[in-house]
Amino acid sequence: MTKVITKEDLLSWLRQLAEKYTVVAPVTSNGVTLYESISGSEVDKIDLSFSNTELSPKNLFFPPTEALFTIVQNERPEIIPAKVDREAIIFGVRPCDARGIALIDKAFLAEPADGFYKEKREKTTLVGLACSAPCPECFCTSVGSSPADPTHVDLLLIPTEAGYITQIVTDKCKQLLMGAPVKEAEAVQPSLPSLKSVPAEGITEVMSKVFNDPYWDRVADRCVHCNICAYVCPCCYCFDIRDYVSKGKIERVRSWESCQSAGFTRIAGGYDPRSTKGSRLRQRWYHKLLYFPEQFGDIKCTGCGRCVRSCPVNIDIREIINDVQRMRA
Amino acid sequence: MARIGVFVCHCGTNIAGTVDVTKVVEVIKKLPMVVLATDSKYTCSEPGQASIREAIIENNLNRVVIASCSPRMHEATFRRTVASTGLNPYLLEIANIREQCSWVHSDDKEVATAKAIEIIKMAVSKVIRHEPLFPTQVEITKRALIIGGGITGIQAALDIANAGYEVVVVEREPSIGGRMSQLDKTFPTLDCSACILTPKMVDLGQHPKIKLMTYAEVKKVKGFVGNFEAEILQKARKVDHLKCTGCGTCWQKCPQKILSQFDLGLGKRTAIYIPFAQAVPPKPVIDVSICRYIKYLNWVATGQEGKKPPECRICEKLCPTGAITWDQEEELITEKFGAVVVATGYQTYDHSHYQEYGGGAYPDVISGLQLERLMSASGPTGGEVIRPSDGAHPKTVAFVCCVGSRDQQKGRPYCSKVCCMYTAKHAIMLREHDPEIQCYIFYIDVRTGGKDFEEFYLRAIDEAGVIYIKGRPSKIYRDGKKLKILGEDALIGRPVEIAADLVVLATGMEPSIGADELARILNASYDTYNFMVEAHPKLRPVETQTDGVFVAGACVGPRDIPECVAHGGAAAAKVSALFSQDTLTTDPLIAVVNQARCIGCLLCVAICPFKAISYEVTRDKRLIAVVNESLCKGCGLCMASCRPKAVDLRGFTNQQILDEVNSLWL
Amino acid sequence: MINEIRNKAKELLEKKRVECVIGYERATDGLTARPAFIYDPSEVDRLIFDETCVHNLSRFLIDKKHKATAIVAKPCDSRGINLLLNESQLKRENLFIIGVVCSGVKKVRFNQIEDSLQNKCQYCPQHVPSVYDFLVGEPVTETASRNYAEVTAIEDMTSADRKLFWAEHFDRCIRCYGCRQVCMGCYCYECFVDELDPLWAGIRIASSENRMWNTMRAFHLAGRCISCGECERVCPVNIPLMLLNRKLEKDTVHLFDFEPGINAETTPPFATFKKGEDLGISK
Amino acid sequence: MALDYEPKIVGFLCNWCSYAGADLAGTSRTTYPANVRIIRVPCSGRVDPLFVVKAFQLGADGVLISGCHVGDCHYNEGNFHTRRRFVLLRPFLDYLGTEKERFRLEWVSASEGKKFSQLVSEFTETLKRIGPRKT
Repeated sequence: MTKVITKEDLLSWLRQLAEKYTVVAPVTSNGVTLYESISGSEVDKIDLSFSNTELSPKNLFFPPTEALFTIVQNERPEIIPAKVDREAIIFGVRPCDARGIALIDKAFLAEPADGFYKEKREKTTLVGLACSAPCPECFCTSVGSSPADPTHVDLLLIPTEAGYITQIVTDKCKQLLMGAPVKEAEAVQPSLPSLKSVPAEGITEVMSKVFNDPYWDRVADRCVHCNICAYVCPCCYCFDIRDYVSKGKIERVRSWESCQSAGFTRIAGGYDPRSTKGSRLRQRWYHKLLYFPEQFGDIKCTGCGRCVRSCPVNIDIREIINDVQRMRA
Repeated sequence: MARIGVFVCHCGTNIAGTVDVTKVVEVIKKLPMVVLATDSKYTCSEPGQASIREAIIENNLNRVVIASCSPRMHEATFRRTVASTGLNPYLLEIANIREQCSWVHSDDKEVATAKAIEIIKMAVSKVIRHEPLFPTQVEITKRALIIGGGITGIQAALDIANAGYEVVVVEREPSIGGRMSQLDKTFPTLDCSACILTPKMVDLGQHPKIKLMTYAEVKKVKGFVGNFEAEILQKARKVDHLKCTGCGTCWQKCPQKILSQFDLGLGKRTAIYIPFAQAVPPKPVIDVSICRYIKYLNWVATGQEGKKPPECRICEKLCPTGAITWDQEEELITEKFGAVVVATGYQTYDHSHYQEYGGGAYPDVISGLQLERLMSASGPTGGEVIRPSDGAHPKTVAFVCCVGSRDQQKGRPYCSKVCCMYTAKHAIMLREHDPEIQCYIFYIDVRTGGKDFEEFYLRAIDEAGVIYIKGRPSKIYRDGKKLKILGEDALIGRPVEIAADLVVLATGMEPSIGADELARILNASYDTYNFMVEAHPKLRPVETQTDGVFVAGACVGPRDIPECVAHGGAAAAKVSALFSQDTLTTDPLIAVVNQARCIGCLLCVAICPFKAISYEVTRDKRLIAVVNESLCKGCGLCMASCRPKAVDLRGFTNQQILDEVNSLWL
Repeated sequence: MINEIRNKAKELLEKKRVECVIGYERATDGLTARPAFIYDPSEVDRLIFDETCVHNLSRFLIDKKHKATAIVAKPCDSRGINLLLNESQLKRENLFIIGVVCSGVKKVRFNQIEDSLQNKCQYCPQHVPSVYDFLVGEPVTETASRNYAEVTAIEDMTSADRKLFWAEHFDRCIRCYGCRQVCMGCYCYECFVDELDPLWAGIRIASSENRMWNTMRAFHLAGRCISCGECERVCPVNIPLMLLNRKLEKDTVHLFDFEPGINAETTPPFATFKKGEDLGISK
Repeated sequence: MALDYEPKIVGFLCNWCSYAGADLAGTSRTTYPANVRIIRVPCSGRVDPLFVVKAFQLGADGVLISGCHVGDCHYNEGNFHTRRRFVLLRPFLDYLGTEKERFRLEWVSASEGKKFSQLVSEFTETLKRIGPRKT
């Protein structure tokens, strides 16, 4: 016997939670699936059969744009920091994306922690949803995760005919589940779907040798240097900061930025140490496959396949890893 | 860091009566970078300006905002005020709180005050971004190009040359003189045209400061006021004018003849020719289109097809100085100039467009200018007036006015101004030639606006017994040896029919052929009839929109000789005034290109109305736009069309306009 | 067909007529296509051409400005080349254009080919490229007729509804600039939106700035967009960007009777004017 | 619409005709609503569509571009280009939800002070009628 929650009960439970928490869940409209915060009455909008969202849940901790604080020009200026008033629940986080958040944690929660990120992170509970039908581009199993990996969520739901097997992971979700309509039932855990493997082992070691290989320029030939890959990535976290003055207020704003955009490394005076297409593209892979691992231990990739799906010119991390491995020796 | 001083003017009660100046000052004081805000009764008065000067020095201000009347009123004044303290005059901004605030909101002081504050805020946000600007100096080439060697061009050339400056006169015909040289006598004084013109022609030909280029055309002009560069095409004369003495043997002996353009087809000239006896230079050119030997050379060159032309070369054999040079080719000469005077004059309307008047098919229906040639002592008939068809002496002559003038149907709605008078002149002169001649003149109105013109017209009626018939004839047709003119006397409302021996059409004026092309070359504008357009019809009659390019004479519109002479002189005066300076000062409020941003799409090059933007290639092979500071007038068309904002306008930069807008929501 | 392209590419590379041939090759899904850059004659067999070759390759010519380059061009790509020539971004003599007759390419996403044509093909005016040095495929004469139904549909909304319609889309925008980066018309070194002096738009990924960005992006392409549909194809959040471009195209055709990219010579509408033209604003 | 609502109009006026026209409205003491903020530019052709879009983004209720009558441009050709940009930009902004009544191009000569004040009054009225922009 395992603890199971039926689809109907799940929705009514979320309906309850919505009264107390900000509930964020996958919703599909205009042909794109995105995480949206929904009210109790809107739970039916939730897309339970989504494969994965176009944009990762990182947005909820690291929004595309957030005001960090505001300075009001009174007689003496006063600083009003941004804060989160309501606790949040993210429903339907895929294990790969949960891992993405964990990877960002490494960078943002390492002391001195990023307060704005930390606050949101602490006030949020992740309800994971195991993958039954992964996308053909997925390769989470090759980068240390799996379709039903509970490691980085607070609660994992595994879909079965009988309903969702609830797998409690953290205390955080225990009290969340109190009074939740979870029943004992016969439910067989479905066998994990198998994924194509990508030879990611020891990639860092090869990366450290091939920095100057012309390969990067060749790949960059077709790169158009949009920021799509970085913005859909569940674990890319570069940003830009700027101050806004309007109506007597000064607001410090931070927004997403990407190493692929032209101005990213431009310095005062206009010089850009990373001005060539190749050097910019290379930076992306070196951060993911060498610098981040060197600093935090893990490859900065969750195998979610988003960049592979959305790249306008099919720059495919799986191909890159394969090619780099071939450069060994 | 900007240190801004804001001076709010009461303008007596003009501003203070409506705007609460004290309140304005209070608010403005608080703005960032404003170190001083104060008010004064009359900012523009001497004490007012004095207090600004003191304030600038005392508070060591580096930006000044004056909230007062319109910048169109006192910007210049206050720039001088600011400059007198050693501060750059372009670090000033005017906030217009009178014309555009107090005067239009006198009904609501509160609203007016609030608006005044916002207007000043805008000015403050703009002045912060002002930069010191410095007018640039450009050298002037003190050399004038006169296009057209008619009476206008001659007058202009002589006046400029006599003022001590070099002149180059370009005339496309083999001789200068223009239309006036074709005239017999001039109205209303009836003095001989040649007698008053030729001395001037000779003066010009011999003037040490004037270089005369006949049989030449201006092909290209680039550059700007003070620094034009013109490409002039010297057509091949096949005669070396340095050797030629103009003895005339060649053109007397040349066997190849053709109808003379100068005599308007009434006489003949030879292949090697001077257009008329008093031509300047008095040296011939060879008309390669008919010269027998040239024909022969072409025949050889093109593989000897067809009949072999004679190897004439008579002129060469007879020439005492061996001036004939068959190998002389046309050449492109480039000259530098500081100013250009366009004096390309006019041509008469081609009456063959008038089918109702025979469409040029009747030899005895001639134009006024043709009659001039017939009456001229140096003309094809030696001054004897005869019918082109049979050489008979006409006894009845009918004149038709407004042919190619005041005629919508023919696309010539304008009045050619001179026809009324020259027709009267013709009638009077014909009577002098032969007292038995009876003249009839068909007219729409007789226009005699000019000194002694009306008297001259009356003289035609009283002394020459000319009969004036009001109305445009409907038809002219041949009837035996006579020409029948059908019309209606509009005054008595009866049809009239005149049987004449000779009909003279008073054809109107139209710009010389190619005037529009020349205008394009000079980037000057021209109207629908291809007359040049002056910069201002009243106040700048000889200037054009293009600095340094002047227009004079009949190329601007129908004019008579004294007017043309006056205009030639006027243009000369303008040119001399320009040349009296050593350098030109250019306004610094012009476009500048940020070369790092320019993507070389060259949209601005296409758009610039003043051809002020060209492009060059950088070391890294990039195309970039380049602004010519002397040509740029600072209109800002280019920056509005520049996608990456690579070009900007000093004094009205993108940043400044944006800041002005922004300031409204700060 | 593909052999003609490969042979020509081979010949051009062997004869050193060009340094690189830009074409298509199979993408990593083994199904769709991606841009290919061939430098070595021995690699021409990587080249493919089929109805999955959606990309507008002319965009890549900007990176090859001063190098002799050959390019495989569909009609839409060829219009792009004409635009770049017209705006003096390319030298014709540096180019060798392998034109392909095209009857439309399929809607594709990675790992999937839909059984319908790309929107751009529904209203593409040509089947034969407007410029080429070497043509592959049988020239077809008939041309599709322009159709702006979906644009008029929006024009017919109330302005309140239009505002809502666009707000909904622009709110999704994450300013990844994919639309700009794939566009051959967006070749500025520094886009106005990235400029700091002056700061035209901020970095805020928020509705008002997204709106401003999307408005100006489209307007900078007024009379220049050659309807290759790339912006719309790559948008990760499905913003119907072509609805913006095509509105401007509709008006440009109507007001100035101008279609960009048809040839490289015609002066674009913003570079010229007619004194007499009324344009329906005279009073 | 609330009568107390005061729309804000950003007016880009060419220095040679329209700005002088606005001055004349003042010298001849006509009165008009205080809703327009005038930005002086050398030529209506200097007005970058970006300024218009920016003004609306910042919260302008209306934008006015005013220059010399066609053919009278101080720079000969400026307003011909203004006209071309305007006829594309206006419907486009309307298409995006900014009512076309909010964006106007008017030719005002240096002698048309009356026309200018009427223009502003009438424009302000229109904007009050359609009400504030919801952004």
